Amino acid sequence: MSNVEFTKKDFEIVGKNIDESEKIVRKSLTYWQDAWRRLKENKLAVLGLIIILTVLLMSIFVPIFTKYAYDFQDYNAISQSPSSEHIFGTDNLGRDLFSRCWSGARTSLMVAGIATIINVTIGVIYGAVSGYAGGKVDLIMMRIIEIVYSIPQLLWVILLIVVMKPGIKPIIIAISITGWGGMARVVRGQVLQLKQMEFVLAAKTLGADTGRLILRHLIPNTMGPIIINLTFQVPSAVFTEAFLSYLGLGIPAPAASWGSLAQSGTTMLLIHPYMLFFPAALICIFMLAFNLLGDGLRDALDPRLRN
Amino acid sequence: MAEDKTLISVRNLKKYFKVGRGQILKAVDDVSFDIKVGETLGLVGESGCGKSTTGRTIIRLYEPTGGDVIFDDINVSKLNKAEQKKFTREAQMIFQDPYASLNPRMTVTDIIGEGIDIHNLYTGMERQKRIYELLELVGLSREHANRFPHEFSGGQRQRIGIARALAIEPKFIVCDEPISALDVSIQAQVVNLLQDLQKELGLTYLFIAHDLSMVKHISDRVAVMYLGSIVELTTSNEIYNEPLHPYTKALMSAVPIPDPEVSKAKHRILLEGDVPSPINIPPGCKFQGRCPLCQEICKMEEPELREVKPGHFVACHLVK
Amino acid sequence: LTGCSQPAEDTEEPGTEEPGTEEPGEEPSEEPVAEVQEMTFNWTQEPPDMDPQTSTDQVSFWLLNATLEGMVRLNPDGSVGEGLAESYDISEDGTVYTFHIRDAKWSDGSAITAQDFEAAWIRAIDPATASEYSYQFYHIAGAEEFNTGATTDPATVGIKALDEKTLEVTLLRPTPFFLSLTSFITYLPAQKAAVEELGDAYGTEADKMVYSGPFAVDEWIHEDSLTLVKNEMYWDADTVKLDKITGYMITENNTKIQMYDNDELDKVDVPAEFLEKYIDSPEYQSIAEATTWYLQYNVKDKYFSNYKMRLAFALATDAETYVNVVRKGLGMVAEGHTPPSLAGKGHSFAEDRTSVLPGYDPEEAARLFEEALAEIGATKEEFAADVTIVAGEGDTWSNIAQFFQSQWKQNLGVELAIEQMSFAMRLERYNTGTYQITYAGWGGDYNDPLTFMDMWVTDGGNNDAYWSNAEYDAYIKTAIEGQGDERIDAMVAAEAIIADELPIYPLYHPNKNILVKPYVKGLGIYPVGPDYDFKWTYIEK
Amino acid sequence: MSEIKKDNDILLHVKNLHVAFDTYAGEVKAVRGVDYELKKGETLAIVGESGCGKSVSAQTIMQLIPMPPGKIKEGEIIFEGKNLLDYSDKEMEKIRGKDISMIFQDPMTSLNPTMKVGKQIMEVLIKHQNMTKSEAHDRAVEMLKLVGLPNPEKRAKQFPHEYSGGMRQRAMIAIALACNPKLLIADEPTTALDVTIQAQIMDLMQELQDKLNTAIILITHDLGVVADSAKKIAVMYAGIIIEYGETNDIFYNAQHPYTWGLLQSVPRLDVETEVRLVPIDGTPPDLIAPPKGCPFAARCDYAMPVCKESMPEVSDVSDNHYVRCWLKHDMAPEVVNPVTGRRD
Amino acid sequence: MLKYTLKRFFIAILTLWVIITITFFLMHAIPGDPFTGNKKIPPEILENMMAKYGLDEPLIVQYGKYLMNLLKGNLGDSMFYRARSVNTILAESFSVSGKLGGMAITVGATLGVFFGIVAALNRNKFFDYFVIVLAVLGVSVPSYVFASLFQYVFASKLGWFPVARWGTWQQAVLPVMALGFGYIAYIARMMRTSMLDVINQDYVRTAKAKGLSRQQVLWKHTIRNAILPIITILGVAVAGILVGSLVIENIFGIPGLGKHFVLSIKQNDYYLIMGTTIFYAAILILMMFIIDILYGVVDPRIRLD
Ligand SMILES: Nc1ncnc2c1ncn2[C@@H]1O[C@H](COP(=O)(O)OP(=O)(O)OP(=O)(O)O)[C@@H](O)[C@H]1O
Ligand SMILES: Nc1ncnc2c1ncn2[C@@H]1O[C@H](COP(=O)(O)OP(=O)(O)OP(=O)(O)O)[C@@H](O)[C@H]1O
Ligand SMILES: [Mg+2]
Ligand SMILES: [Mg+2]
Repeated sequence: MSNVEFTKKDFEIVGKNIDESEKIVRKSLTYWQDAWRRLKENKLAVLGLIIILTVLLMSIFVPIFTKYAYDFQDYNAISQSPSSEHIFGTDNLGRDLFSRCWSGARTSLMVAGIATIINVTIGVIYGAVSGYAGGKVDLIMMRIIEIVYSIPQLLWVILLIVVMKPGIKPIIIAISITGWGGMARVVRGQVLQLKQMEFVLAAKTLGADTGRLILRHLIPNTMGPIIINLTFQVPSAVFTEAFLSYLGLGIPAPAASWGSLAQSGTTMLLIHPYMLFFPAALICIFMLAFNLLGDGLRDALDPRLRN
Repeated sequence: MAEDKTLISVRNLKKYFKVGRGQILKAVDDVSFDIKVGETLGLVGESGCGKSTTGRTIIRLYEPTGGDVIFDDINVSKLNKAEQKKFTREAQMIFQDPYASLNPRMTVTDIIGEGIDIHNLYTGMERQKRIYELLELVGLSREHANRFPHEFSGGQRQRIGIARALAIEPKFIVCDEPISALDVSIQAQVVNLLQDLQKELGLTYLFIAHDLSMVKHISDRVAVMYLGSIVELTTSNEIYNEPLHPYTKALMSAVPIPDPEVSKAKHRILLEGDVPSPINIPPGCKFQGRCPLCQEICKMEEPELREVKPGHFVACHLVK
Repeated sequence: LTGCSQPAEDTEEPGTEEPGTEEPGEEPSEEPVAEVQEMTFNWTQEPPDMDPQTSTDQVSFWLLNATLEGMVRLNPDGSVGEGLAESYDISEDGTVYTFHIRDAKWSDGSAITAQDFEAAWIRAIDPATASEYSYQFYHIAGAEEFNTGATTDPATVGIKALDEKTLEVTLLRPTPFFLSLTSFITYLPAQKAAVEELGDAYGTEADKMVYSGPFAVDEWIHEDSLTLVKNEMYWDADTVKLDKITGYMITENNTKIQMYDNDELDKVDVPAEFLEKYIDSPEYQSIAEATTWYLQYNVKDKYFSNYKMRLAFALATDAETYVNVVRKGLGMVAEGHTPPSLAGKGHSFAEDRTSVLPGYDPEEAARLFEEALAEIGATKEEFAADVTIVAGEGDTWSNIAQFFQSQWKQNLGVELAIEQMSFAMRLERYNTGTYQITYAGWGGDYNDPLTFMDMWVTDGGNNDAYWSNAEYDAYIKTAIEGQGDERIDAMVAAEAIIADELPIYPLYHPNKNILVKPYVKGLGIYPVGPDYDFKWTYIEK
Repeated sequence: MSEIKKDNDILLHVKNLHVAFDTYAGEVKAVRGVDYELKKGETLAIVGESGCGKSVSAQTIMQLIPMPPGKIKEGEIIFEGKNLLDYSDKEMEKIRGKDISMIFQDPMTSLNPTMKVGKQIMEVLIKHQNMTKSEAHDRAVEMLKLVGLPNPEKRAKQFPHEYSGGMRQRAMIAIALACNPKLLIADEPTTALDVTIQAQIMDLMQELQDKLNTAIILITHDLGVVADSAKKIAVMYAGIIIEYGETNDIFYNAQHPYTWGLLQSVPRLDVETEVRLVPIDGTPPDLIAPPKGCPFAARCDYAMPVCKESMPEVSDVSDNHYVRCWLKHDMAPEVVNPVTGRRD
Repeated sequence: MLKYTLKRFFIAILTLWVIITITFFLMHAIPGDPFTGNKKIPPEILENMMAKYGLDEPLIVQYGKYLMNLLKGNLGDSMFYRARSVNTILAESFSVSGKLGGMAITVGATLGVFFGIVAALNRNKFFDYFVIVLAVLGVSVPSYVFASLFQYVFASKLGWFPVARWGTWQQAVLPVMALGFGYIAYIARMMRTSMLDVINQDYVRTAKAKGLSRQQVLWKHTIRNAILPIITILGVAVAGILVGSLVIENIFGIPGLGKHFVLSIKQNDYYLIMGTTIFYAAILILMMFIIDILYGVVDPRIRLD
């Protein structure tokens, strides 16, 4: 390079420019913005998200605009294979399966949604308290989870259905009775680690009380694992509901749910496979989407993978 | 610069941890020292010797197993809840790890403001103003207020940590290795800041570090810890010029000097082996296993911390 | 699970597994008989109780009927055939039966004696045995008193072994169907010696039973399979052709059908869902069952104590569509409570009775419903909130209940909630009268309309409708104590009362739908009793 | 003429090395043109602050950086006259652990927690020296003894978690030296250790180097550590070597303002307490978007407009001492070296 | 170790006792009794039957008696299967379920680990996506759908295997696959994550720096360490799979334990309900314990105290 370009002025000492050196080059991103950005780069996760949203929208709108009510029995159209009139076919009471599948989606998603909210709330609080308290309290609280797990779920369900009117409520409660344990364990594990972290000690030094520590410091920092666990809770609730349907303890008729549709579909597998195919396919696709999203979230929320 | 009034007085402080199988880990074992108002006491020693535990027990992050801490003539080991809260305002802490010590889900404003909120010092606009002031005090700018910790470099984060501690206007700060995790070029920034703040606000520090050069630089007096006990305590010049305890001597000789000539000329006392585990410490002097001068008596009796010269305390049988 | 009769069916699929008739056990005529006489069968589940005196369930009944012999054995057409009684005498007044036991042997080679019968029957009514079916012996003098503990001396019971081969039974009153009742499973004796030796363990393993029937249990792998082999000691062993029946315990419909298709089973029931696929198959058989399914109201209920309400629900239910659509047309629309196959004066009771029920009339139903509600003083909303349909478990049940739900929604304008529950819980609801409307079924125990008609007497054990009608009770008394046509007339009159008052609304008499491989011949299928008889079964070449 | 003679003992020559990583945020240009050479038996120290590319440049020699996301964009690594970047995986395996070996920064995580320490040493022996198991075992014990572990027989049978930090680092050294490598790369071998242990380890390395005539690349951010052990020092900043020279050149005749800052910002135990430290203000640049000029310009007391505009060329100070700074330019003003107090 | 085991044992017993107590009373709260059968039983007869099984006594007395029997290792007799002891029922059906579950978990673990490894090694390549999708399918498709499909395709249509039942190896193939599939998926996923984690560990880099070949690094350093977390999740999985799957056993007509968990409750078969619950809880607790011990053995860092 030649000196010709330089002038005397280029060589006057001007000194440092600290502001510039401390300027933050990277865009200001919150944890969530950053996670979202990284999630967006994960094509499979985005696909999962799109599917979930589509399913949600369909479950809202299809039952509103459908030509056939989900419970309308057309005795002249019993067990019809898919056609332009009934794109998923009809069941053995002549009901339109397309309409039933989407109104079933409503039920299943509602059950899963509410059960998940309950599970998350209980699980997070229980886990946080157990992990934070530690020692004997922790030991006992963890044993309680084990106990709740070991008592047959079916006993609870049957009892609930006896005590309450059958319907969506006892099923949600039944799913919740055991479902929160997993979440509680995850949160507890995290809290056990976090409570040793210096920022928690710092808050303690500032005089923060237990409630503040748990709510402001511990729980927000378990959000990643909580959300990931949540993406597994939703499918697991759909599954449990399906299993209860298998046992005949599902959502009361004529309401449909994915579980009950797949369950009745299975009995018809050899004769009208489409009756199983559509609900089963929907369950699978939805689960697939949730799992893809869950995996994507795990990557996006994992601090170790952050740059 | 230190006044003569004692701000904090640690008396026979003990902190034991229970670690499975009924074993006891004596992290801090009978430690006593005073810190005067406006003074910086350096605390050095090898990893795991109980420096952090000492610091944390003093500000009551840990419940002491024994001993007392007298702060401003009040025995803080025996406080009720309200008094305890008042005490937290007086004594604060700066932590070692600039990455782990800031809650990643909170903005800088929230982090610094937390103490203000807890103690209801300011609200609304005043709170915000105070936060800006603090940011500027530690050499950051207002623009940083709404950012998240992960966007900052280590030195900047450490300054946020300092601002957080200063927010509630403490008198006394335990600096637990505030510079160990920082780059050399950044360490000086933080050390200077701490010194400036001390002058400006009349703060008293307990400065924990394992970098002896830095401790010597910042402290008025230095205490050397080994396996939960203080083995030597004196002024920072004397500890370098005239270390008396064999461990302090070895420690001093091992500190690298960034000057090839001095460094080559220097005689290093190499110690054998590592620091033993603080569980099941054998009777006698804790340093006996590595001490090049170990005698019979060292294996029998634990030496007491004695004042061998005015203001120079040593715990060694061999020092007369 | 289900007995040979059923007030409301088993948990599986209503209306698919009950007796019917094939061609009566005619002689294996000129058809060529195969070398290997073995067949496979599906027991569907583990027989829970193989002690004849305590057994109550369908599967155990099949097996006990194949391995034990009573005083008589029913012919597949339901008529009384030959059993261990070589002959019997009935006293003039029809109350004393004297059985003469033939020279037959247990499978262990010992002789079958009158003492075996005496001990078994006494054991059946011994309170300590706690047999559910002990009331089947209440026709015998002193049996009820002994069973309920009013007396503790078995000698007061009218069952006496006069000698090794003679048994004398004293009845309370002439009971025309008593002879056929002795073929009922609880009347089949377990060997006295074996019971005394084994105690509670009797009937729990293949080697813990002794056999007197055409077959013996060869191997019993619990919950997996149970194999029968020909009992060479059987008194009529020459008639028995089959050497071996390998039976599995497959519950799942898809599985058993596929096993049949794959030649892993020789006979299978066709669940309703599969009918359309097999209905044209030559292997398919559909046999009328002596069973009735009906809507049952709780007459004590606030709403259904109102006659108009019951009538409204009856009129609002399209039995025709139900049978044709939901039941795929397999069976009959009910014309009364008693199914057609039971004997009456001449051919069948149904012919004597003819159709008595009101038919489908949705407009009238809607009108009556409004009136009934007005009389009760309730709104439709209250009604819908209070009333549920109690139903059984499983998919078929769900379909049935939803059919009614839809019918009533359409015709009466109320959508009732469906409560599906396990069999045990459903029974509990019936027994405690905590239900309003349900769909229930009843299968006959013996070949007489009384097995249906005596259900609805005031405070009758199975009167879950809690209905009471003095006139009806009187007719049934006549039916029990009377003789000949007088009885039939009384029961025809009683049917009319049911149709008038509608404690129940009979809908449907199902068929038993089965697939049998073409080479399996002579499988006896009973309209009442233990369903299947293998005594005359053989494999064609 | 002297060039040729020199070439003969040159063991390693890194030429114009550029390494980058693809990340979500963009391409991190971790190493942006690094040149140095190393003779047999000599110690080269690379100093510089965290994140300036020391480890990456060193790991690139052994091709241990994860690829992807890492990629070598340019440059040559000539080891004993052959360019290692042309080697296949299989060929590299023969070099690693045998001719070149490496000690990593963190002794806590660099040993396999589920394998006995002895076995971890044996592995490398079996691989490269064709030893039988028992030969390798004996040699492993010998190595543990060599690095000063008491009770080596027993220690060989223990797992890493049963070792203290200093012992683990010694085990790492034993692994690295097991095959008498020609080149040892020590990436901050003592950072995680206490001073007394650090002194032991540095001593040990020195001793072994004397015995085995191994060339060492010693990576550190602490100038004190290298003062008496290194022959040459490379000072790195933001992915480039900004000054390179013999140890004495760097300590007593540094030319780059960053090196000055580095030397001044640390307090010295042997000097009476100064009133204030002289810090280097500001923070190093983000390597995703490094400035186009001198990366140090924003923090440099002597920055000139030209510094922000273009990257300074390499200027030779003396035979083995060069610097990248515009102050060396003919047109630049003369400044006082704050370390020596002299005017250069 | 001994002290630890004793302590664990004590806690386990305590936990079991609580489970037993809660289940006992919950179960009695369910309407109906074991004898709710076809016909309404005359009250006198019902009394006889209740007396025979001791159900006429106050609940608390029944509970006490049950515990006494339990201490003797006697789980009582089934009320549905006449005179069959719960011990025998559990033993017989567990011998089947255990085998089926054992095979399924073996297949699941082996294939799962294999897939997980291969996927991690081919991160973001075709095989990785293939495994992800396969894994997710395995978790998302209800097992009865799989089982029914397998049965239909491989038995009914292709005739490769028998439709149902248990005994020969041919009969085992389909149920083992159907039951194992979910586990393959689950484990493959965990293994993949764990592998990706370990691949980036410093000690793997050390191993590479030693000049070990790709295979050596993989086998001796990466896989060995990556498998450790899998072991922890196996505990619950094994407990679950060993006690059988109602769905799979029903579909393939396998005389396993699974159905007792459901049927016993539906039939109010009190002692069988208790038996299955205790059995499951005990296996679960035992598995957790075994896994803890095992984990301590394979991971030298973890020593029990
Ligand atoms: N919460 C705790 N439970 C059990 N042991 C602890 C706990 N905190 C500290 N210790 C132990 O106490 C001893 C002293 O720890 P401390 O953290 O005070 O050392 P330190 O001197 O600060 O070391 P470093 O320089 O590594 O920070 C160590 O052996 C440590 O393992
Ligand atoms: N695998 C990677 N992916 C992305 N960026 C990386 C990776 N490894 C290193 N870097 C980046 O390369 C730059 C140089 O890193 P390097 O590890 O060489 O620093 P260093 O000088 O060794 O620092 P330290 O003293 O902290 O070890 C850093 O900015 C780092 O973020
Ligand atoms: Mg510390
Ligand atoms: Mg590095």
